[in-house]
Amino acid sequence: MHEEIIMAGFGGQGVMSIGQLLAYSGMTEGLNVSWMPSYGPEMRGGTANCTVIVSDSKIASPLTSKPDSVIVMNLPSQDKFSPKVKEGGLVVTNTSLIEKEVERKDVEVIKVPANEIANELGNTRVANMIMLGAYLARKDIIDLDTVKDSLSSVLPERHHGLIPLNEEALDRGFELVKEQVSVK
Amino acid sequence: MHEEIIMAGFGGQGVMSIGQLLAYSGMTEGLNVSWMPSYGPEMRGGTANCTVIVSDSKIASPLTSKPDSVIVMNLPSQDKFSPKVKEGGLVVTNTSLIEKEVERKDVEVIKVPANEIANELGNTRVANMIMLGAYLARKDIIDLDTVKDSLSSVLPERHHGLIPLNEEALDRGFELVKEQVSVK
Amino acid sequence: MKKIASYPDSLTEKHFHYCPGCTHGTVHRLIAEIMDELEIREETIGVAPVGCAVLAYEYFDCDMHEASHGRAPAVATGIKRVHPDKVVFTYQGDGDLASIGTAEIVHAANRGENITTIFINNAIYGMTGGQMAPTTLEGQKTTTTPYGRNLKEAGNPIKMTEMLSVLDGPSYIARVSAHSPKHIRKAKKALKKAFQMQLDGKGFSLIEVLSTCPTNWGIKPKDALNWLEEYMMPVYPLGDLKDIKEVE
Amino acid sequence: MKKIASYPDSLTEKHFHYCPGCTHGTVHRLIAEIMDELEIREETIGVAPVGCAVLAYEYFDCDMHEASHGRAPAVATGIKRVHPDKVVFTYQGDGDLASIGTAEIVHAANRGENITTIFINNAIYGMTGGQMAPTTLEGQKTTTTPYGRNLKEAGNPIKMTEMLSVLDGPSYIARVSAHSPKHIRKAKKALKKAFQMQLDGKGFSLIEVLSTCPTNWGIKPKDALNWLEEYMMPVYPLGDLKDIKEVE
Amino acid sequence: MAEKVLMKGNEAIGEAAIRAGCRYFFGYPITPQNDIPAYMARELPKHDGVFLQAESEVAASNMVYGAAGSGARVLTSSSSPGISLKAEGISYIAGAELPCVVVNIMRCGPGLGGIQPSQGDYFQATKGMAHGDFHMIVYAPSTVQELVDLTYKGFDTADRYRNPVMVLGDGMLGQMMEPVEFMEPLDPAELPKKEWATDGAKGRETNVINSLALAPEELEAMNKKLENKYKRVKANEVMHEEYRLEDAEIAVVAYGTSARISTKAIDMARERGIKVGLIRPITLYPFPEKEIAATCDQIKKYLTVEMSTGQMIEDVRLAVNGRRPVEFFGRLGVVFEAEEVLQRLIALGGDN
Amino acid sequence: MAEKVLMKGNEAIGEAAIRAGCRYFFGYPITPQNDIPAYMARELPKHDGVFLQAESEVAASNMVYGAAGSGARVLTSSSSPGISLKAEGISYIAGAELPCVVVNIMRCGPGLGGIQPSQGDYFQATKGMAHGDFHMIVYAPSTVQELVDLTYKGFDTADRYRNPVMVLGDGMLGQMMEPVEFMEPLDPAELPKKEWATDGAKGRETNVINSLALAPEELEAMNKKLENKYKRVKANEVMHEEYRLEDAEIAVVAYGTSARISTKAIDMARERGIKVGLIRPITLYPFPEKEIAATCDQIKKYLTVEMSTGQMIEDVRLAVNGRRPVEFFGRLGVVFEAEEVLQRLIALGGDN
Amino acid sequence: MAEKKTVEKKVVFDEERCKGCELCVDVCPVDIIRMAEDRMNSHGYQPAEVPDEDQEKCISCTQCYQMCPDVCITLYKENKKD
Amino acid sequence: MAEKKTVEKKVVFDEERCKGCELCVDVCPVDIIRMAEDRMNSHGYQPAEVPDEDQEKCISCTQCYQMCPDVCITLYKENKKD
Ligand SMILES: Cc1ncc(C[n+]2csc(CCOP(=O)(O)OP(=O)(O)O)c2C)c(N)n1
Ligand SMILES: Cc1ncc(C[n+]2csc(CCOP(=O)(O)OP(=O)(O)O)c2C)c(N)n1
Ligand code: SF4
Ligand code: SF4
Ligand code: SF4
Ligand code: SF4
Ligand code: SF4
Ligand code: SF4
Ligand SMILES: [Mg+2]
Ligand SMILES: [Mg+2]
Repeated sequence: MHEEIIMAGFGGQGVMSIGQLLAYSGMTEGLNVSWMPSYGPEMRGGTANCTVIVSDSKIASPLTSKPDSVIVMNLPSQDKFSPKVKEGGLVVTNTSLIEKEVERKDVEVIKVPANEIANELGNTRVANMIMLGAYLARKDIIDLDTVKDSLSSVLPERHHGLIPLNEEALDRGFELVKEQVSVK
Repeated sequence: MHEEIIMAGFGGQGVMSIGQLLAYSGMTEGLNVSWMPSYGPEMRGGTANCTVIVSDSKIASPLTSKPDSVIVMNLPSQDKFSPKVKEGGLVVTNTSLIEKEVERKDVEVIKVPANEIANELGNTRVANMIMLGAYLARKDIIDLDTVKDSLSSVLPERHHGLIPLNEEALDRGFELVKEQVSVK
Repeated sequence: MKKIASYPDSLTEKHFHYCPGCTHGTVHRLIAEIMDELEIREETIGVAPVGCAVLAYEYFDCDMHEASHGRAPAVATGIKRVHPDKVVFTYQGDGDLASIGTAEIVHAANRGENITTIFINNAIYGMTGGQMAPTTLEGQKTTTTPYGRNLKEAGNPIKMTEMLSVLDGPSYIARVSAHSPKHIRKAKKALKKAFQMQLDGKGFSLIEVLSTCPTNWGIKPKDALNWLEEYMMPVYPLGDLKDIKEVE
Repeated sequence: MKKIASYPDSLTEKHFHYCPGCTHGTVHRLIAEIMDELEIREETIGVAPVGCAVLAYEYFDCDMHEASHGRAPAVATGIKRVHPDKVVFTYQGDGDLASIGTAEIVHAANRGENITTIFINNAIYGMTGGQMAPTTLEGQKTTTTPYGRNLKEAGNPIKMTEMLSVLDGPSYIARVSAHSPKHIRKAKKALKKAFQMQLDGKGFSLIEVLSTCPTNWGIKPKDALNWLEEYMMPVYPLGDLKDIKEVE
Repeated sequence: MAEKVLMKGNEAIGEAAIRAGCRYFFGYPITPQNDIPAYMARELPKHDGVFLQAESEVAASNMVYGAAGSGARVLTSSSSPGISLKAEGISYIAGAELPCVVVNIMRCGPGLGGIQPSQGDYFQATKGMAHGDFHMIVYAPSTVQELVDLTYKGFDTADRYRNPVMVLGDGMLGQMMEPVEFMEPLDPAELPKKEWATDGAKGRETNVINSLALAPEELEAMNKKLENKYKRVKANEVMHEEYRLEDAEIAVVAYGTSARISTKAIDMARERGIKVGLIRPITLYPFPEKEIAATCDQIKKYLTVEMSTGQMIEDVRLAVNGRRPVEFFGRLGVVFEAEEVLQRLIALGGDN
Repeated sequence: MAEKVLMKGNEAIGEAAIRAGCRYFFGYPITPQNDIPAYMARELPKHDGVFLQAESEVAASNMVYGAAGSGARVLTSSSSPGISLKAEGISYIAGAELPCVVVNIMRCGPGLGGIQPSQGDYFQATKGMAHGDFHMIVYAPSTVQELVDLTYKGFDTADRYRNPVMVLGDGMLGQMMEPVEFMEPLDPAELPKKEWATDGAKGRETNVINSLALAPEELEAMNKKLENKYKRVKANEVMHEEYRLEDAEIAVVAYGTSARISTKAIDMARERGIKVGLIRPITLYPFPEKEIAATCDQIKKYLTVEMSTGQMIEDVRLAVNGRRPVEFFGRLGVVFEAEEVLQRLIALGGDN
Repeated sequence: MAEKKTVEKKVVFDEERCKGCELCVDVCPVDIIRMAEDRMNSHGYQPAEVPDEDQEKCISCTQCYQMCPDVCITLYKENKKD
Repeated sequence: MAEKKTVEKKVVFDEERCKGCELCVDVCPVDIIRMAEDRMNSHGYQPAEVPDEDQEKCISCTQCYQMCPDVCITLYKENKKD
């Protein structure tokens, strides 16, 4: 198993956190993991992204130019990263903010109205967890429970009150896709 | 012809100037010359010295550890440099300030009561020229007249009034030795 | 309809990369307007700092020279000595000017170098992600003062502008703020005077502008304006600190 | 017969390398006497500058740390932070402190670093053979101002001590002189107070000592004392510039 | 075995330093190493340590000079332009023979350059750091775990040789997170006392920390002493690692980030039947010269891979000493991919 | 032919710069090069030039950065520790591709060291000056006349390549007096205008002097551009000199002061029948690599002679590439004598 | 009112430059600036706007222009001479 | 006076340290310090001295000690209690 994922969105959409959450969960399951942020003076207010690699062998570069999957939370990110996905790879896209269709035909696209669902849950900020849940439903690399268990280690303590909400968000994303997939 | 000379004395005794004068004169006579000061934070009030090389071939190092001649104007300089003179070399020593004898038997020693003569001429500061004159009398490498002619190029303009005095001093040193030598 | 306020000519079309609500942009506009008004765009050489304003050379539509961190006054000195008839300004942050570049600003000021310095005091290192600046306030939390700035260990909020005013070289030194339209207008007046001082050959001038960093202060742009007024202004009082001449 | 004045214990036996009549030696003696009197020789770590006093570590009979040029305050900060219970002093020339080391002294002062700085202002670079110092007087000839210091080009004699007094960090700042027995006695008092401030944990103190450089001023030692009084003192007036407390 | 934690390279350096008994940090912010000072600012106070943000890198390196002279284990960190500003101070620290650890999380230059990972400071780190004949001992970790291990070890090596040690990483290593295990923390109070340190001459001869030697003979003696020390370092401190080298005919020589990416290229090449392995210098100074030379009988071609225009390649060529061709692959400003190295290996392997 | 004057090396540099049209000097005093600023302070005002004593070497190199960006021919000079402080600024100048001349009159380090002549900054000058992949073009004069000729030439080379040039001398060359001839002075007003300089965007697009490139691709492009420039420099600017090499079996490789002392040793050795000659690199970067390689068929052994613990020897070994043994003789802190080199030559020549 | 076909705008925003900081909103003395809720620019910001119906209310005080850090605002005023 | 064999010196100079700067000479209120004309120390300086005959005149003001940059001077005073 070797999975390379890029997660991208506006600064503040929480893509870094879901990346760390995924990496941490991988580590708990005994896998090799790496997490690598894009860093530095990104244009302020521009996009943020990180790369996570989860693998059962040693990880060479924590960067990738041909990810297996991308999770994109806004349009600039979709424009930038969906062309990079491997043939046959996966794009999880946030349809709440992205109207545009992914132009490629050779990748699988999972559409998640993440902000809307998050709003339903009462907090836009968990849109990221919904995206991650959706991703995890499709890519069976890490157990959803491991991810939930990891929340308390990854979220800063002051946000621990929000763990149940985050769990719910993960579930919602997860279920959404499981349904879609089973429908298919 | 290849002559390496070290001139040494207290700071202020003018050893740098006679070195430059000698080098300049050598250049005017078409010889290769170099002048090299000891530089840097010598202990303040310690000794100053410079090395002059006059040669009809190219000069490799402007330094020497075995000079052909040394001109020493004070005791620390005599202690330091007279042991370095080549076998058969020359030590010109300022007996006005140095009572101690040069201990080596394998070098020629010329004794010059430079300060006394300078005082006779009315200015202690020309003791250096007396030493140089004495040296030139023994080592026939550069014409005394060339040296005199060079004074105006080497002395800073504000001291040009003292050129006649300097010439006299050169002469006195020169004569002193010519006499000694002819007496011998 | 007649245009009464619009994008100044001396700015390029490039969008600022600053964070939403960051008053770096405000000060850029003021400088550009002054270049327009004094008609000096083609005579001016600006020196950009290392700091959030590092890309200032993409915004000002005049010749620009990027400096190394803190050394803008030295770079500007090199330029001004070669072109004494041109207008040279530096634009520096508080890390740039008041920390690493302390020696350079002190000596440019002391030499009375005929340049104009714009000093953006936002009490933080913006570009590098919110470390303590020498101007950071007592108790202020930053990534390098996570428990709040403790004066005993991390020193006092430094009064660079007061300090420089003691020197003989400067002609005009003032502190202004960019947190309200009224203060922004005043800031422009001071900045314009500083440029005029240079044009008149009066020597070094410096305008410190209290500025916001909503991102690294961790608050909304609006709240940043209030924070500036409430907490920064008492420590860094506004006004002229040195003025060798009245420019009408 | 009883000894009433003699070579202090806190000096080694080494002869000073200073030029005849150079008051660096005088200040060395004062510091050593103070170490004797406060009985702190074994508690003290001195930081030597790069300048004529570069060999100070051979003279003071306490632990000594040679700094790089201008950075004595930073070196001292490193030492003091490791040994907050020891006495740390720096000894710096005007080139060292007021030129290359400007940033370091400003920030050590501003941090209120609990050290004592002795600042020897002799209006020249002694060690390197008489170049302009930032404190060189207007019109003074040096090897780098051969036509006399011209303020327009070479800047103003810098008032470091006044400038540092503006900061919040320092506890005691004074300017004294070493040109007469009377002034030397006063200098000692100020120096002792500065050390006492440190012992009392009051933070940064600095004593500027007007000092002579007969060699590079090109005059006799005696004349140097007069030159100091006549020309330096008016530009650098003596007195306490900052004092947060009276030490009895 | 200690528990694994997921940690950023930069923060892991900080934690390793603290566990090595380092209680003093002096530094100045610069991307991409800002997590180090931030970590130290957060954690050192918990250990009664001192974090001080210096006014500049120049000041920081001189604070380190002072603190190291006073006998403390002390850390500073920066990135390329900041390291250039520390140059003079580091030369003093080396000249005065003081121990300290300097971290350089390299970014791409020259000048302001960019903040992308790079290995463009190899020459600076290993040869021309500053004026005079001195060397730092330079460690080049390639994983977050190694950042930890070599930082920790670095403090020991620095103390043993009384010499500055550099941990040379890059923006990628500093910014990435990987699982890592820590060693047991050391109590600084139990470290051997440094008899030479300036901590007040109570009941002993005075100590002087110094790098000045005015008399030529003294100066030469000071330099000879250093030279002899470096000989000992060369004899004892070389570290390197080999990967799939047993039957290799091509050897990639790479360190740090370049090495980890190269392993992937090597695996890919091996799949295609190209006999290639990796030699990874872990110490860049002392360089594994003999170790590389020893492979010359077996290896037919060397490929040096760096994120620079080619710096370490000189040391590789010096080691190989003309016996085999040494080729170069490098990019800078941009982190290359295993595929790119693979292409070069195919090209090289093709004419076997 | 111009008249010969007897001049100190340092002052001769100043005069050569002025004759090359340099009207700006920014520097900070340091022994043993203080005659350069003193000369400039005295002479520049006579040519409407500007002498400015900067507050530090850091400031000086940034003043040079500004003045060079404004289109002027500009000089700075220092000695070893001061050069270390200029490192960051020089990296910016190289990154922004600006011309200037930097003189290093080397003294012996590390740290404060001493003020004795040395060649211990070779690595710094040619390889690791500062962070990032850049090079200065480095001239190594060995006589006062060459100080003049190469300083003068340096301004041209700097302008042609828009790159900093270093004139690398040492305390001996700087302090000694020798007869020297000067070229006709150049009028700076007649130099070609630098279209890229920041002198006010009157009637043209704005000019920007900069070394920042945030996007990885831009950053790589900037570095590639530099790399290509250095290739041109290597192809066109190598300078070296040979002495009694025709039938030599041993070649001494030495530069600057070491080279001039070595000539004497060679003459002495020749008298004893040892077939030895000299290869003297005049440019240290670009290094006469091909030129040395070309001698390998004839030369049986090389002896590198330096006032250091051995720095240039690496470049010599890289050039020789294992074909012949390369030995080393060096002292530092102390200027060696021809006799010492002779002894080594006898030892080497003995087993012929 | 019926005579006018399009609103003559007194307050024009460069929406692509706008970063939605809302600083202009607060300083408008006649409270006509608001954040557009129906659109985002390409950087993801909801730009500020003065609705057509409020354009006339602008008193040309320039406060918003002064305050906008991103220099997004162009202001027009009826020509006095008309 | 005849009782004393050797002069009990009140002002003692470390002649090897002395650099002949003459600063002590000027500050002595009773004018007893002078430069030795008959000797030089090993550094070539003529040291300062108080001639034996003047030793008694010293009023122990310590001016010379204060002024001497090379800390050459040791001062003694008759014991008060005598
Ligand atoms: C020599 C050097 N040191 C450190 C840095 C990193 N650095 C870049 S900007 C900056 C400080 C920015 O703060 P400030 O000057 O206050 O500007 P702001 O971003 O707040 O406007 C620092 C430390 C650098 N680029 N170069
Ligand atoms: C980095 C560096 N720059 C310059 C020097 C040369 N230098 C040595 S001492 C000195 C100045 C000395 O002047 P000051 O500090 O006034 O001390 P003084 O000798 O007058 O007592 C200089 C420039 C140096 N050693 N290191
Ligand atoms: S980080 Fe702060 S100073 Fe920098 S652009 Fe953002 S708000 Fe402005
Ligand atoms: S050069 Fe000046 S400061 Fe230095 S020792 Fe001599 S007199 Fe004193
Ligand atoms: S100019 Fe004044 S009234 Fe008009 S929109 Fe702006 S702030 Fe409101
Ligand atoms: S102030 Fe400018 S950037 Fe901010 S919301 Fe208003 S128009 Fe947009
Ligand atoms: S102590 Fe006073 S009286 Fe006695 S010798 Fe000294 S200066 Fe003269
Ligand atoms: S003051 Fe001291 S050094 Fe000077 S002459 Fe008197 S005793 Fe000698
Ligand atoms: Mg700031
Ligand atoms: Mg001084």
